[in-house]
Amino acid sequence: MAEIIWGLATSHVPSIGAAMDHGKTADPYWKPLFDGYGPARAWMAERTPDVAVIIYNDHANAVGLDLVPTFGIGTAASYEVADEGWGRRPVPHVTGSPELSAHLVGELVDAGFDLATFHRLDVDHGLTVPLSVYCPDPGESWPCAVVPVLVNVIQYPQPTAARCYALGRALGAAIRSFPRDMKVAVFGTGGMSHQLAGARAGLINSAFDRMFLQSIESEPEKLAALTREDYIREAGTEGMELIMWLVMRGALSDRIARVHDTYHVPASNTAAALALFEDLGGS
Amino acid sequence: MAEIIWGLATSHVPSIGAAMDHGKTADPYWKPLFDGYGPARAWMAERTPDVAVIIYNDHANAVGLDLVPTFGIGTAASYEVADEGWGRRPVPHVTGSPELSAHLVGELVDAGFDLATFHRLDVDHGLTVPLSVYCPDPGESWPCAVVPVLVNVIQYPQPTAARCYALGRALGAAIRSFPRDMKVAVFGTGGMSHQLAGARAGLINSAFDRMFLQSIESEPEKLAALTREDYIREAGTEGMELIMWLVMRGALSDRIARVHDTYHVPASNTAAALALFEDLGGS
Amino acid sequence: MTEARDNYLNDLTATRRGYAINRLCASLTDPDNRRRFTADEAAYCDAHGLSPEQKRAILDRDWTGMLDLGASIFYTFKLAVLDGKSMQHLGGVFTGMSAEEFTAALRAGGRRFG
Amino acid sequence: MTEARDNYLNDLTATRRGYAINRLCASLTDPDNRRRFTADEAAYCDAHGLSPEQKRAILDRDWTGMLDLGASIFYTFKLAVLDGKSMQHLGGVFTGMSAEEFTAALRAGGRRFG
Ligand SMILES: [Fe+3]
Ligand SMILES: [Fe+3]
Repeated sequence: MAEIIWGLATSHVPSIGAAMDHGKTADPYWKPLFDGYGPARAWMAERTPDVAVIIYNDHANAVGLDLVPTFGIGTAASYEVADEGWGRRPVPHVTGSPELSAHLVGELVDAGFDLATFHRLDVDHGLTVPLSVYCPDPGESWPCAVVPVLVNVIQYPQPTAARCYALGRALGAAIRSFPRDMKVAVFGTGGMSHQLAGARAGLINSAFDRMFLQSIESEPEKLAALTREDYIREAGTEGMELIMWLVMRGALSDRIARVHDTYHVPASNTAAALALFEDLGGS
Repeated sequence: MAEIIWGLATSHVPSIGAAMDHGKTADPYWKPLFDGYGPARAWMAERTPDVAVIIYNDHANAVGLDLVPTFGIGTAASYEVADEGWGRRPVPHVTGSPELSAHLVGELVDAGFDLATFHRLDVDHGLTVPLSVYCPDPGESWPCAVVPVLVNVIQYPQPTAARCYALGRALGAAIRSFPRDMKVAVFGTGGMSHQLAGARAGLINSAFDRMFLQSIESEPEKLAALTREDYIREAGTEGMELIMWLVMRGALSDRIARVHDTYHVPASNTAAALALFEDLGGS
Repeated sequence: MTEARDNYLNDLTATRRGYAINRLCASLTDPDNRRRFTADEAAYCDAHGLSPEQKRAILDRDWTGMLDLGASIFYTFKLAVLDGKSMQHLGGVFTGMSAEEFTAALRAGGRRFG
Repeated sequence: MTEARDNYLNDLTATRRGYAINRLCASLTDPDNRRRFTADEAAYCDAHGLSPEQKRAILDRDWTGMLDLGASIFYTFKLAVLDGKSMQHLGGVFTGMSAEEFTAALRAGGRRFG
């Protein structure tokens, strides 16, 4: 049976990827952020999964205006890196795991999650930046296959935090029921507090972010009970992305151990964080 | 508050539309089918809704291979008639009700249904044939606005019958909570037993169809308990479409009265039926 | 020609295998594409990335072979219509009958199983 | 220029109103479209069915006006990038600051509300 070995929560700010792509990680602006990643990266490098299930949102690249799914899952053998308007990131394409994807779709649809399936998907910074946070120097190819799980966070109404947590619980069970010896890591991406547009642009709420970083480990139900309006008020219109961390948390078992975390302001217009949890098993 | 006044279950076979489009409804092949529609059409013509919520599936026209949602809902002001490979049906375009659509999306997403939203949607025979069954001579425009609700039935795994019935229950509550005086009809489309491909092509199971036609009124829970495999075995790979009748039935209140029904074999390769229910209110 | 299985379940494995062939058929919802296909079927297949087997099934109108290669009847029917063939014709192909026999079987109440 | 509201919720009403302007910006993910847009912005707007107000907002780079007309920041940002403008520049526009002031506010820990 497949096993979930760790869960990573991380911001997916485009400029974090750009800093790596353009060799700026040692610049004074970026060094504190990347220094903070160090211990997590070293720990993960010793524990390469076979597949990473990456929960992320598309940012007006592969998902357009015509058809916006609430939840989606990639089912392809391969995913190209999206051109988001400024050329493709110089990182490897992403290899899929169509067998695991098909298993997850079957289990999740039967559990009452109304997923959209993507046989074709160009993955944007929401997915590739977390891969770079995990593995800064992939060389010719990423160290593991990937199953993308998409959450609509840019069109209102988004799924509730409670629904995201429920999806995570079902996703974890579905992964663990895959009848193959396989090590799986789960990524929850986006956040922390930020708002790009409007008079509240530039909003950072470190108190809320610190609370969230703590509670995601020990009290996910509390975070799942927050409303859409709570997230907007406290974390900003784009801080809403934090609901994707709850999908990751839901997929992990109840027994987890925090390996490392880091919090930094700012990465562009965003509070950026990383939190890494070892899954001790026995859900 | 909006009110659901009736529910119509009907097959949506392309050739039923073609028979009307080409003036063949009095031909010996077609006359029995269209005669069967008569009493229902007369009753509905006296009870024009403001909006019809039409549950249907796309047949490889507006929904492609790249992105297949389990459930979707149209949110546009207007929908074009699809070219399915043999030119567009000569029927009016479909006017939407974007305010009702937005209300339904809000209520259903909050109720944990993971809908995909369609701002642009060409509607195929799955939607336009039921409109023609209801209203054979629309003239310049259909008598009511339409909110399309899409169910994936052509890619496995489809949502379970139980999930479709649950969607219907939530859809009914969401319609009734729309704060506007509005009469709504709900259409469940597709079926009855049929199979287009494979050695079992041409399958008709009248015993199952008659049971389904009866139970959709009085025992929808029994039909909701049938598995995907049950539907395939009894009703054929395309008879699976009957799960969409359960969305309609779920949206009606518990107190309904059968106005009329009819059953005919064949319409092309399909057993065709219509069942009309008045909603007596008080869910 | 190929013999049909009882049922074709258009599952994710099938739709992934049949992606190119389904995509070609889907493109026939556009009248310009219908003209282009008719003008040079083989070139159209190549432009849509069909495998040699998929291309052969399309050019030979091997309706059962298309399904075995992962295509869905809802896609391949668009090609049949372009050929002026009905769903009854396809039904006959899948069941080893002529279109007339198949139509007669339906008019007699349909085919029964189990 | 237009003054920004506190929050822009990209709801169905907004995305329906802003459909044409978002679609234009989405098209800029294609390098050919980026060249076409740059060659004749007004014609490109007309070809994408923008209303006169939407067209004016694009041509004038009225970033707040675009949002008021239903556009989403995730779409309009693609136009900003084409102009060589950063998200900090847009943040400054929305909050009545220069890009430098806005960047400094973020480096000082971000803007606080409530
Ligand atoms: Fe994001
Ligand atoms: Fe159908």
